[in-house]
Amino acid sequence: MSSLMMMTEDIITQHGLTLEEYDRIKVFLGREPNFLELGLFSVMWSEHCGYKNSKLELKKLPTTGSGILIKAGEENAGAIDIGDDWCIVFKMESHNHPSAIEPFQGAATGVGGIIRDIFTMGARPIALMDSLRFGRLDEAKTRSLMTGVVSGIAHYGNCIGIPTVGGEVYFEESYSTNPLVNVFCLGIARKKDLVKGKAVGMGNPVFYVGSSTGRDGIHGATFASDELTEKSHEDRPSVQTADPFMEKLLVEACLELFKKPGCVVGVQDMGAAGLTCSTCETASRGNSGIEIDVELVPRRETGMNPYEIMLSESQERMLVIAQKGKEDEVLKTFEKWGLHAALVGHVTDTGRMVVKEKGKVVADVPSKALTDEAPLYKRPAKRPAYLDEVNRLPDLSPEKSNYTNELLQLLSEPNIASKQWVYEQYDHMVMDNTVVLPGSDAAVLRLKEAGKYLAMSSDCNGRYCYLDAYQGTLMAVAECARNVVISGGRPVGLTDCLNFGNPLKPESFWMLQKAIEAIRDACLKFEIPVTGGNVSLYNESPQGAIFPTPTMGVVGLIQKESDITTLSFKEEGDLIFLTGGFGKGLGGSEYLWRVLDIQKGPLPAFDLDEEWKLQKFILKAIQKGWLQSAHDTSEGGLAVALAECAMQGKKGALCELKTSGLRG
Amino acid sequence: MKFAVVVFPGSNCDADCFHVIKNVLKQPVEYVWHQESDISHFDCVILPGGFSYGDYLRTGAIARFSPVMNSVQPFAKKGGLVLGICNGFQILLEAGLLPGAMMRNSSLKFVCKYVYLRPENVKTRFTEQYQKTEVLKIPVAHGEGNYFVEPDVLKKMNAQGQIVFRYCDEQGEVTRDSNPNGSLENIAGIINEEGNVLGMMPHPERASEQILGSEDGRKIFESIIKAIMK
Amino acid sequence: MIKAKIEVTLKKGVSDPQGLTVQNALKTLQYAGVQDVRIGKYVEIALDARDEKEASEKVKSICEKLLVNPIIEQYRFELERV
Amino acid sequence: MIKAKIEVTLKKGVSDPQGLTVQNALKTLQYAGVQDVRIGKYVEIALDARDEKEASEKVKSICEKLLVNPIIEQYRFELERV
Repeated sequence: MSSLMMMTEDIITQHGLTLEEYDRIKVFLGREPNFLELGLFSVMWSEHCGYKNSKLELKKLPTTGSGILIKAGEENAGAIDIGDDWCIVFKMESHNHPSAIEPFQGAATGVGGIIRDIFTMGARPIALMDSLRFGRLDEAKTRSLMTGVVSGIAHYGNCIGIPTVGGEVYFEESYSTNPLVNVFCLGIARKKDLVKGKAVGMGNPVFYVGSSTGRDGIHGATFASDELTEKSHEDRPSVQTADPFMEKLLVEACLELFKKPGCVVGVQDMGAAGLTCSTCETASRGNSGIEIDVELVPRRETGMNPYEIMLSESQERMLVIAQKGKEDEVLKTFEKWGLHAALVGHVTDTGRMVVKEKGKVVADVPSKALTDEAPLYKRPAKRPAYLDEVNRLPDLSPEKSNYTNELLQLLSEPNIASKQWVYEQYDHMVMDNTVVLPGSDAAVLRLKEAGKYLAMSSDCNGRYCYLDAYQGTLMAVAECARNVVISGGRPVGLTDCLNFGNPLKPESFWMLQKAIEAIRDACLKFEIPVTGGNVSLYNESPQGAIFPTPTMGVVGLIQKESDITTLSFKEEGDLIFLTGGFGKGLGGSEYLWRVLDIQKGPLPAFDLDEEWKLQKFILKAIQKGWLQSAHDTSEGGLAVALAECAMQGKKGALCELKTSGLRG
Repeated sequence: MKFAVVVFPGSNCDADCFHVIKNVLKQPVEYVWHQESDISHFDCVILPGGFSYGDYLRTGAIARFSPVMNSVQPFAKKGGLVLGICNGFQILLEAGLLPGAMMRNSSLKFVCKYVYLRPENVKTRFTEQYQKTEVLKIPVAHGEGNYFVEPDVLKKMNAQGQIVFRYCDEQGEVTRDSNPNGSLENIAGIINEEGNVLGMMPHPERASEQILGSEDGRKIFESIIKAIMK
Repeated sequence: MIKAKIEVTLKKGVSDPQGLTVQNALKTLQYAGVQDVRIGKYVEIALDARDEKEASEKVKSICEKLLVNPIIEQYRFELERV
Repeated sequence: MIKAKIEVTLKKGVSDPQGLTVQNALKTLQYAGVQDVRIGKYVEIALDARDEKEASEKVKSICEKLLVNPIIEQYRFELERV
């Protein structure tokens, strides 16, 4: 694969680049790119790193707000001020395609990746959540996929000692061959300890720390942009294995090093597109240049060429730019933790990313071309035709039903039943911060040193978005924010994971567009800034696109310990209030689907203003000490909500409904 | 009076133990890095939970060779108190400071939940604060807590009161269902013959503050403090 | 009765964190000359089969269907008449 | 260079839930005639040694010091010249 190889159209398209994109590369370089340079552009301009099909839409999201310290897109993750010089850093990422191929390692490496995004900012990771979607539970394939994914997440989170405190699990036919594994991580730091991912300071040394490089995951980044066709089983070896023990050493060593004044100038984790992404992004953010020699990169296999080394996605690796003169301090800290830090290059002021092999230049590319010039496309959008048909509800003749049996059936439906089997495999108590354990509406953590309390939740109903992408997404943001509010928290930030189909299909792109507009409208209404997130497109399989699934992650700040509220009924004689009125229709409901076998809308009417008033009212009621408990109605509606409150509190409930019901 | 919390590469619950002793029990405590060997100036050494060396090969199999473990043996011989929690218990077993071995949970799955324990021997320096009839609610979080020991050694341990905690139900009955990992005779914690080295799988440092759901684990630390103050 | 002794190991190129950690431990325990350590699964299956050929086919199928994750693992086995 | 192929298995009398689970899974997958399944560790070590004798002593020591927990495990190994 020397640079002399003839550049053919075939090689270009194999790299996921169009001919027009190839021409733009030639303009940036002023010449034909060699094979390695083509590889660099292919991963940096891929959907996964370049967001070329979604960036124009993502610009609509509100990313500013009073508490924002670091805006979405500026660094690996957004940072929010929570007062008294403390801040929180959080983000959500997807690892859908690797988990479809190798569930255990795919899910485990997903957890490892999102954790690195957090501690690379100088924040101590203190909480994980995982949002999972599988096919039907009565299929053997789904059960083995789920067992692999859950044990992979458990393996990583438990070994590295970060509690998995919340999340959700859904089972829908549409995810059967394309499961969704979205993982959220939150870290905490003093504002002064935040570290930027910048390569600055002429001549500053660039260190490579962590696992040595292998051939795993090459084209991992572009892999995420291909649809999962039958062929995808051939490109299997592109899945990497996870080493949570190595990452635990990296977390402790890095956080120890960042506290030493003047040692570290910038740091970046090696995620998708590994060494390529970390070098050009730090150079681009620092408005500087960077030069590395692949010969100095520790490797696990013999005979690796520069192309493989620069594109490898081996896990648990970091790029650390140190202050010149502090090299020994850096090496000493890493050695204490049994880690080897290799000097692989230095910072320059050329604004270019230069890759050498034994001193000979093998790639020379302007770093901003890689990071900021990924082509952005305005794709055609077209409202899917199926929407009319699925939003016409047949008349539900009010025949006599046995409501008790139907409620029991709903309570045993996988989407509603307890997820204890899942979260009991996760250590959700390590770090002694988990005040509200999994199984409530939101996880609540205490921050011992900062003397504060956080609530966090992750939510999305994919079927709602399938039936109505705009309103379904509004309801996803509302439900996620509501789960934080009814736990006593005021939402301070939102991250998301947009799992959608092939953006080149106008119908899929229309749904992505509507969902992003809905996130914008809901976040503006609820005054919640978006701190960053992830887009995962091409979630399709031979059966067609998955449910459009914009997973939300919301974090809230709880004023005082007594505001912490859970959903269980507390004392006999307490009064039960239903706020926000009865549901306005059965469209898209779990009842309609599981009991009456109808998967149709229209979705019940939803009013953003009403929701915003309701949330403000509930939070005030909690802060005034009026409420013993609070729970929101979601899948299964009012009946299931009441049952859940009673079961968790080991209590009963006596209710009288003065309404004619929703079928009339 | 001073506690030591040992930190191995991969320990996770070191900070939790440190927090409980320093902030909840207000006692002097220091971290001890696994490569240090002088621990003579401590009264009680805690080996915390976690995944030392990633639990690779066998839980605790590599940590037992850390320099600090070479000092724990003589420290225990001279009567110093040693408390091994979860991974710390596994390290004590691998180091031969306690009899028996840990195997994979019979469910083959990691389990993290509250369980109930019965203090079988309330005369040890770790359990003096408990009543014999108490039922303790303390969480477990492990994948390999399935305790095994040869039958003859087990007989001797029972006879000498070396079985300190057993898993039980809410009423204090030792039942199969209340056993989270398949451990022999529901054993959850044991002590050496000299009575100064205790290993237990449940995490008392996670049940020392009511805000986290239970305070039942606190009396273990309080018993240690009382024993040392004597 | 035939005993199958099956060795399931990680494919070359797949990183083996466990093997690496044990290798480092052996270094600290002063074992010189250890070049590489790889850790996998060892499975012993005692099964009834008319002859070695039938046993071999059965074990091959068991490995491919259940014991081995073809994405990152490979296997070898020997048969022993018991 | 010599390659040691080490099999670490649970002693008789020690329960093997993993082996039991695999055995049950094989039954549900209709594999007839499976009498017993035992699962252990397979460790491959590549090491420099003057001769088989020295290699064998080194491997024996490695097993007894680190790889094997004598209370619940036993081991066998073979050496191969590579």
